[in-house]
Amino acid sequence: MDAGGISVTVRLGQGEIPVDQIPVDQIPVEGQPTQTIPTPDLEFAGIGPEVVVSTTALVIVGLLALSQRWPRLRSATFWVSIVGLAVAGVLLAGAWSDVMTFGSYQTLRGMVAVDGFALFNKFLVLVATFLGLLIAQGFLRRENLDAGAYHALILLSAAGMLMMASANDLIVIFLALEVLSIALYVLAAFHRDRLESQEAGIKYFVLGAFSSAIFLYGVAWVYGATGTTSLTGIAQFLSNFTLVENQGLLVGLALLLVGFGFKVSAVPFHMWTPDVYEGAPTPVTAFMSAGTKVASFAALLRVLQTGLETQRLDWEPLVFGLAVLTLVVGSVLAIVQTNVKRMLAYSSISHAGFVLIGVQAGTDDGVAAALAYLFAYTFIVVGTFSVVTVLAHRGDVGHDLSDYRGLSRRQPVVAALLAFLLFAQAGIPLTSGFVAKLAVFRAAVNDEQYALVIVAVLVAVVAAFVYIRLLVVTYLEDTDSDGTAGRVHVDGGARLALAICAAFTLAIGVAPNALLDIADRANFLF
Amino acid sequence: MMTWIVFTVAAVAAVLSAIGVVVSRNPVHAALNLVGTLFSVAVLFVLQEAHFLAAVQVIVYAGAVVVLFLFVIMLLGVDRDEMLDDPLPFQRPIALVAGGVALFGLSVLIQGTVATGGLSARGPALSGDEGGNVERVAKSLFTDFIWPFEITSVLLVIAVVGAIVLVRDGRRDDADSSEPESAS
Amino acid sequence: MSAHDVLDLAWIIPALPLAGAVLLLLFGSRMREPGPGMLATLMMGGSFAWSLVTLATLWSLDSEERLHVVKLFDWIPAGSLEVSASLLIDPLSVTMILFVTGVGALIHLYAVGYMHGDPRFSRFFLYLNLFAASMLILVLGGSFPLIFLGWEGVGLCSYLLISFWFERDSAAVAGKKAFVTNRVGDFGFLLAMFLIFAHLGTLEVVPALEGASHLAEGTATAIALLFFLGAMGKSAQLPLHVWLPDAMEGPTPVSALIHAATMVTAGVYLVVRTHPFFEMSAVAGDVVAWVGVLTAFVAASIALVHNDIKRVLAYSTISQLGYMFMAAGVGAYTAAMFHMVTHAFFKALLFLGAGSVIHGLHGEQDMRRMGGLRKYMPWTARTFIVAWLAIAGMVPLAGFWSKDEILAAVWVRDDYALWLVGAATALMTAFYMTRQVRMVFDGERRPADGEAPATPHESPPTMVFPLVALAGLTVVGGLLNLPFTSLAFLGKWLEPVLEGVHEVHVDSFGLGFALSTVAVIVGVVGIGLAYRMYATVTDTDPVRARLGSAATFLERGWRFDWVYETLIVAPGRRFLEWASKHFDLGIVDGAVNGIARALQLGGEETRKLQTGHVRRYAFAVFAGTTLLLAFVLIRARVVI
Amino acid sequence: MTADFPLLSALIAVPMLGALVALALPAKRDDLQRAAAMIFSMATLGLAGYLLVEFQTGTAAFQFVEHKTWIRDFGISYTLGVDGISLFMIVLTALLFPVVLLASANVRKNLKAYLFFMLMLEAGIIGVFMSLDLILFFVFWEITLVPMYFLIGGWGYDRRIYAAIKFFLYTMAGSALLLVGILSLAFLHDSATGTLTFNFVELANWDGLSGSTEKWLFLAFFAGFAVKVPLFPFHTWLPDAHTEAPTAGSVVLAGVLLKMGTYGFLRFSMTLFPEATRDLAPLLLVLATIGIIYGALMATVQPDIKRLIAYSSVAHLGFVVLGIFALTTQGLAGGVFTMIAHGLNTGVLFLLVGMIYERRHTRQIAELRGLWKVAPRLGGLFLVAAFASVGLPGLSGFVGEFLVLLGTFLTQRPYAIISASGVILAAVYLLWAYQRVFTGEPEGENAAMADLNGREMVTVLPLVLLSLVIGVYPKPILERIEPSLKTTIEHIEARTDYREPSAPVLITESDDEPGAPPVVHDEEVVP
Amino acid sequence: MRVGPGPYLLVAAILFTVGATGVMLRRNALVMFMCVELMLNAVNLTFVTFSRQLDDIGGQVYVFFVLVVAAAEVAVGLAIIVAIFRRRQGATADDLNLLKG
Repeated sequence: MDAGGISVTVRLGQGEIPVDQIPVDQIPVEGQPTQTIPTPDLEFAGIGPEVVVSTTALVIVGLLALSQRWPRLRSATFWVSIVGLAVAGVLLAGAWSDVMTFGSYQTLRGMVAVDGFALFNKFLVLVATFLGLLIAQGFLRRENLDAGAYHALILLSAAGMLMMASANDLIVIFLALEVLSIALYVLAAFHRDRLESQEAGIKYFVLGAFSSAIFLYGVAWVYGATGTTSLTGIAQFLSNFTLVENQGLLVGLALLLVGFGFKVSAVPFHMWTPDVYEGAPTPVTAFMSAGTKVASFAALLRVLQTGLETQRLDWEPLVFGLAVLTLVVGSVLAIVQTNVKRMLAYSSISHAGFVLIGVQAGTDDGVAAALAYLFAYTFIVVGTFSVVTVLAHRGDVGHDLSDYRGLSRRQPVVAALLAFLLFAQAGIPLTSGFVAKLAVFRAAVNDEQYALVIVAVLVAVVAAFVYIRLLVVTYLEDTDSDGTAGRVHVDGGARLALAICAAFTLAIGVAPNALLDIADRANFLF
Repeated sequence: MMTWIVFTVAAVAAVLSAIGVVVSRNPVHAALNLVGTLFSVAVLFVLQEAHFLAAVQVIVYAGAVVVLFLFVIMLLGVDRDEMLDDPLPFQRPIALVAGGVALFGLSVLIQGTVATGGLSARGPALSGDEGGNVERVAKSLFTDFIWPFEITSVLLVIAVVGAIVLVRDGRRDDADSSEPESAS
Repeated sequence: MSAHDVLDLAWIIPALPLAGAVLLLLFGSRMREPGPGMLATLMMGGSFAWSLVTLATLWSLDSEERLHVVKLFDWIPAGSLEVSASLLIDPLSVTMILFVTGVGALIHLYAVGYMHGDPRFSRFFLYLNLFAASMLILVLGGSFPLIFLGWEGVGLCSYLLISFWFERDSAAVAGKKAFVTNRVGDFGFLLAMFLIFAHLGTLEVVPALEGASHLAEGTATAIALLFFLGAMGKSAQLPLHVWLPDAMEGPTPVSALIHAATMVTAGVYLVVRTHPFFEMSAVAGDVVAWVGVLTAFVAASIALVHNDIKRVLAYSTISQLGYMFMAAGVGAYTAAMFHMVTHAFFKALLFLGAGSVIHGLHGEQDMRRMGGLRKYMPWTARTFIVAWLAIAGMVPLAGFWSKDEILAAVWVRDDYALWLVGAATALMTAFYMTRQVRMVFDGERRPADGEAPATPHESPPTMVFPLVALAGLTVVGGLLNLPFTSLAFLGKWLEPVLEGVHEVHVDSFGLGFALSTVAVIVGVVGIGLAYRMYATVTDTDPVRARLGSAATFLERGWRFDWVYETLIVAPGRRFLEWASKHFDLGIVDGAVNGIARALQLGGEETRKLQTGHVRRYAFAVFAGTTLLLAFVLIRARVVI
Repeated sequence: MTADFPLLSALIAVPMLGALVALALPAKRDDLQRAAAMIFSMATLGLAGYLLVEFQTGTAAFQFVEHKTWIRDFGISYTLGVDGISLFMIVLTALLFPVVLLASANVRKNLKAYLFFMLMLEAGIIGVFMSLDLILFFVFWEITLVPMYFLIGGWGYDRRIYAAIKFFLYTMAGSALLLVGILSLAFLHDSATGTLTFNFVELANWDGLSGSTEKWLFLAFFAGFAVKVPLFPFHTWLPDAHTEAPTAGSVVLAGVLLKMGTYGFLRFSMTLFPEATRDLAPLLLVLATIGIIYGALMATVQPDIKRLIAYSSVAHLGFVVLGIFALTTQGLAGGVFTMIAHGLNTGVLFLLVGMIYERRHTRQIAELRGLWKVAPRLGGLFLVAAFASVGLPGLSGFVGEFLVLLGTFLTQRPYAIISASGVILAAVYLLWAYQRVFTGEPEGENAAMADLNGREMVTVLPLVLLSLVIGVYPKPILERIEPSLKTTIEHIEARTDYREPSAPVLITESDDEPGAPPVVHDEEVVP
Repeated sequence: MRVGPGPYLLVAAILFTVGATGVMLRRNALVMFMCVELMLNAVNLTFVTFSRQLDDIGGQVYVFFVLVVAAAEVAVGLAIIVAIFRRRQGATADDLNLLKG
């Protein structure tokens, strides 16, 4: 160990002892190497969903290969995906009941944490995936795209998200991040006939790679500072030694935040979001706006709450700053958009700001609030993008505000659902959006972050203007068409997805007890 | 002393070729500069007892990745020089300033950094009685890091599927046998 | 049935005209002329009859017991505030209701003829009845808010009746002006009530008046002056008098009833009613007296030069009201009440006569277009002359006695300046009234140029009868309160009300006689002057000729309207329009829209950073990274 | 109906049900939809009437209380209750809706949605007035924005979209801070007592806030309520919303929606933050007084008659706030009464202006003339409503204004005096407008205008008559309100050194202290 | 004499910032991409440095994973670039700005 000639003091409990004088037996050591290679412990239940989902993806890839000879297999991919998701869901439920009964545990050498928190987020990922598959059916048919590849990639990306939700090691987080991202890069560029789609793909890719490099650099620094990438290990280390003004850890922390900030589209790392959301095929946008955020926030929360819990004073101001910037920029930029997808992209940035409030609070309440927010957000945002999906025309066009003019006449039911979901985004009571906002505000108020709350509520008003503007177009502006011209067909999958989203949004808005209970119980290993 | 000399040479080479990557107007030159950096870094790996990695670095990076780059450059025929001026106003100065500031910050921070993680409960040691570097890496990989290792397999599947999906010639039915030999 | 039981039924008095109003509202449009008029008159007659019964009942009681409060119901109970809807019956209120209902009934009757053929005949009587009910509530009100209800009610009816011919813009404007001007006074009334409640804890009239003596003088003065502010509005005293001349836009019976006989005297009544507050105050009385006499003087001077038959009378009314306030101000409440009653008789008569003339001339109101009407309208002329002599203060008509009493009271109080102005006013009064009589009834007919002279005609009996009746009252009205101790009926009658007031009386017969003589001489001089100057009426008016440019000043009413219009209303309006545009919409609303616009602009500007160039995005990410690192540097205390 | 019948829930549920029924009926059957909406709103009115009858006079306690846990984790409950203050607001709401539905006979465009929003709005407003849980209150409070937004934006006039957006965002901005206030209060309570609750009664009985915290919370609540009322200078959304809203919207807006703000002050601000109420009352009084004068002055120069009435609302609501923060029984009673009276009178005015608009398609004062001649019933009713609004005794407006001014005079003399001049201004602008619109000789289109028909008479007359009745005999209302108001004041007295001036006793005042107000100064208080 | 971690970390930091600056400077998507590779290399160097510092083999294993990730990224990234260039000849990253605002 080379201290590089710089004196370092490490606080050990109360007193300060120079590093060199720390008795060896006080340095916790575990896992003495042995001659035989021991088989790592494995609790399959913990990683069941990931394994099932990625296996399903492989099955689909196989089906695609076979479909050269038997083209009918092509249509099976959807159902295979659904079955895979269902199985994953069942496993997830089983794991939940295990965890709730016997408690959380780690597996695979501590790389995977199986706790309520992970399972909650996995559930959300599965939901987003399921809905992403549902709304894509009509879309893929309309746009004449390769459904099988789409399903495979969605499932692979979902597998990455699932891994991320229960990742308990920075390197696993990184890899999972890459899994979900790389699949999404491809999905963003999935629409062959749209230049925008490919542009979105390359932009997402370049910036994604750029930010993962930064993230990884952060991992390296944290590794250097703590000697491990395991969140549990980091936490143990940090609770044993109080690091004072440790640059290495701080640099790592800052760089990790950049990586997470990029994934959750926190300002100023958000700039890819509108372009990619607009350019990507709409079902992909729906899927990634929900799934990526859930997974990234899950990892972020776990890192901050389990790994760097002791460094609260260091990261709180950073997250605070990010939250404020994200809230303000997201909503202010949203109000000047004329493309609906883009507008919703900015609004999703603003939503990320709200979740960051929960993150920032850093309390149990805060975590529960962030979870509740993500839960509500998943249904709302997927629902909204579902509407956007079905209203577009061949070539994934028709996302301009003016294309929504007279929608309430043309398609009253869709318009009403859109209105409802938009009100939910605005946080009007009796929608899940209100409950979610209430939860994060509660966390922040409990944390006595009044300034943040005030910023947030005012931003909510600004953001409300965005939704109101869309409603003005759909409902209030006169249209000269007779009402039915330009009606689009809403296929069964999208209908089901919309119904689910609206139902959950309403149900949580009216009776949020169940959600809040679960969010409360979805706590960490620690 | 010797290590210092080797280090200095390799470090300077790495940095210079890295700068070369950035400033080469021709992508082919950039790629070649990249190879230079990769080799230099491999040397630095060796200096730090990461023999296996040094080898992989050369084989995978220089051998595969850079070749792939060159292949694509040639395929697309983009091996022409970039314009000297930057069409985005102020992009160059602000980028350089940002880079400079970041570098300054990082170097200042590095001055006071100590791998305090040495106090940690860490994994198997770098060297010792139990075999060489490769063996140690392998052992670690298949015990402690089995899960990340599995994840990389998924990653490769995606890479393969994604690449095929993207570059296929727009036709639905030529999804060729992209059966990946996945590790899982 | 005991006397109190009878008095308990006093609610009938306002209820009858109110019922008339309601009936007319519901069924008026279905009744044929003169049904509504007759119904209304009947109601007034009934009310008058019951007033007589009340009078008799009250009379039958001992003078100490002549105070009866009829509580009808709790009106506004809130906390310690208990405002009752109750009626106060005492000699003062009974005096008022008698002449209100009496004169009112006569004018109702007169209006049946006058309003003949009007398309809104029934509505007219609806308003008239409503007015009567309000006026009676005002008079009888046993709590200040209830008085205020009547007070506002008569204001409303005044508004409605002035604007009765609302198709004429001038009428509509005049009505509005009347109401708004009155509201200025109401402001005072309201504050007076608040002060009373704040200091006495009650708004019931009787306990409040009893409590007045416990008040500090400052409080009492404030209350008194605030009440007087209310009275100034209602009774058209300077400077709130401007609405009354314009009020002549209303039908003439309205002018007679509301703007001469009853409503405008409500202010005087209020001062008399609340006299304990005035008595407590050293200055309030003087203020009242001086405002009164100045009003009297100014209004009389204006009347000198006007040619509109009703406007002359309107200014005359203002002037006479000023007289009454002068009396009340010096503490001669009985004299004020006395003049109020006699004034009601002769001024109503004058107005009705004027109305008869206008009716006969098919709407002509300009005195220069009249002349020689004595021939055509004998009864009108005769009764008008009686009234003229009365207002000019000729013995033994009613006006003489009451005016004389006021001047005498002022003299006895040693307020000689006041007396002098009062006497000058009397001179002018005699003068302008004579001028009017000469221009209207004497000489030759002077029809408008190029107009075939329509033959004037005497009015129908329904109109003539009230004239005669009022003329009779004018002749004998003085008997109410002769300046002889034993014959001062009104004084004695009002004694219980004015208990504790030291009313001044002319104690020596000689002085009284002398003052009376002076007053008569003043009147005679005025009459004589005008009689000679207007022996023949030519195009050049002698008074105007002599006054020169001052005549214009007088004709424009001392330019009060001009001052209000050009100094307050017009600039105020301009300012408000400016403020509405630039402050309310510009600054207050502008701030709101400004925030919205700033956000929009901020968005538009920030949006430009999102250029679509991936390198820019990368820069943003990296710049953000650098910022976070900078924070770390600070945090780690490496820098700073 | 048994004692267990959830009357209050029914009051919310019935209009909501009606809204759904209207939505479910076939789109082509206008008549059926109208009938259904009418039946449900009348049923609500019936329930409100039953509430009025069953209401126990003479007690300040909340009646018909319903309590159920709603969001357990946050301590949010579904708690409803009615006292004298809310009783009449509920009745007024229930009364106005059938009236405006009747007045909406000319609404043809998308009738179904119109009725849906109307009835949802009714449910929301009624909910606001009976919520005893702060979050529940907030939920109803926000939820009313949505239907109102659609009503203004969907069925309004030329600049309706601008007005709707402005209404929505402005009030939402205010209520955003209200939410912060509510949350902060509850969590402070939680950290102090360990019970997380939003229950109004529990929070009101908790006396653990520090002075400055209380002030901040008060200001947060203030933001929400002041915008809604609206107090100067937060009023500018109102003229736009009023002007551009359809008739029914304007009536509801003026009639009950604005009252939510003053109700909030009365119910929540005062009881939850007694000390801040006492300390910050001057702020409210100043703004209210400015509102009274300013609203009236601005009204005098409005060229649009709806705008004029809107500004008059600013003035009237100023009276309400003035009365409330005078902190006297009379002032409070006057404030509540003015809320009711203003609802009736301004409701009538808006209804009539709407009827004029339907005939003449203009609201510009300059374009109207002489309407009284051609439409005597319209003119007459307008006049009555205008005078009621001016505060003519015998009509409802007077009772409220009188009590407000009187109550204010007792404790806050200067404000009362300045505000009293508002009675002059009210006459100025309303009579000015009346003169321009209704008098004169009608020409052109004005001369051809039809008078009110039977339906319209039925729409307007009940309100006018009610205004008259409660103006003549306000006691039944006042005696039901008063216990609650007394309790409110006693609550403030118990928490602060404020003492309501008691009724003065007739004692001789010394001359060297002329006109000393019987205001109890802080330092004179005997605990 | 051993070379301490400081110089290694410094070299890594320089490589990292040079790479990052390159991403911001270069218009050619392929070169941008190479610059990302530079950054990854810098990270690898950091890992290895710390690995030696800590005497922990884990640091080297991470590098192994990073290599895999880099390879996967390159595959997909180049595929995207190829896909785009098929449709738009000679496009540089600057030309891709259909999406903005």
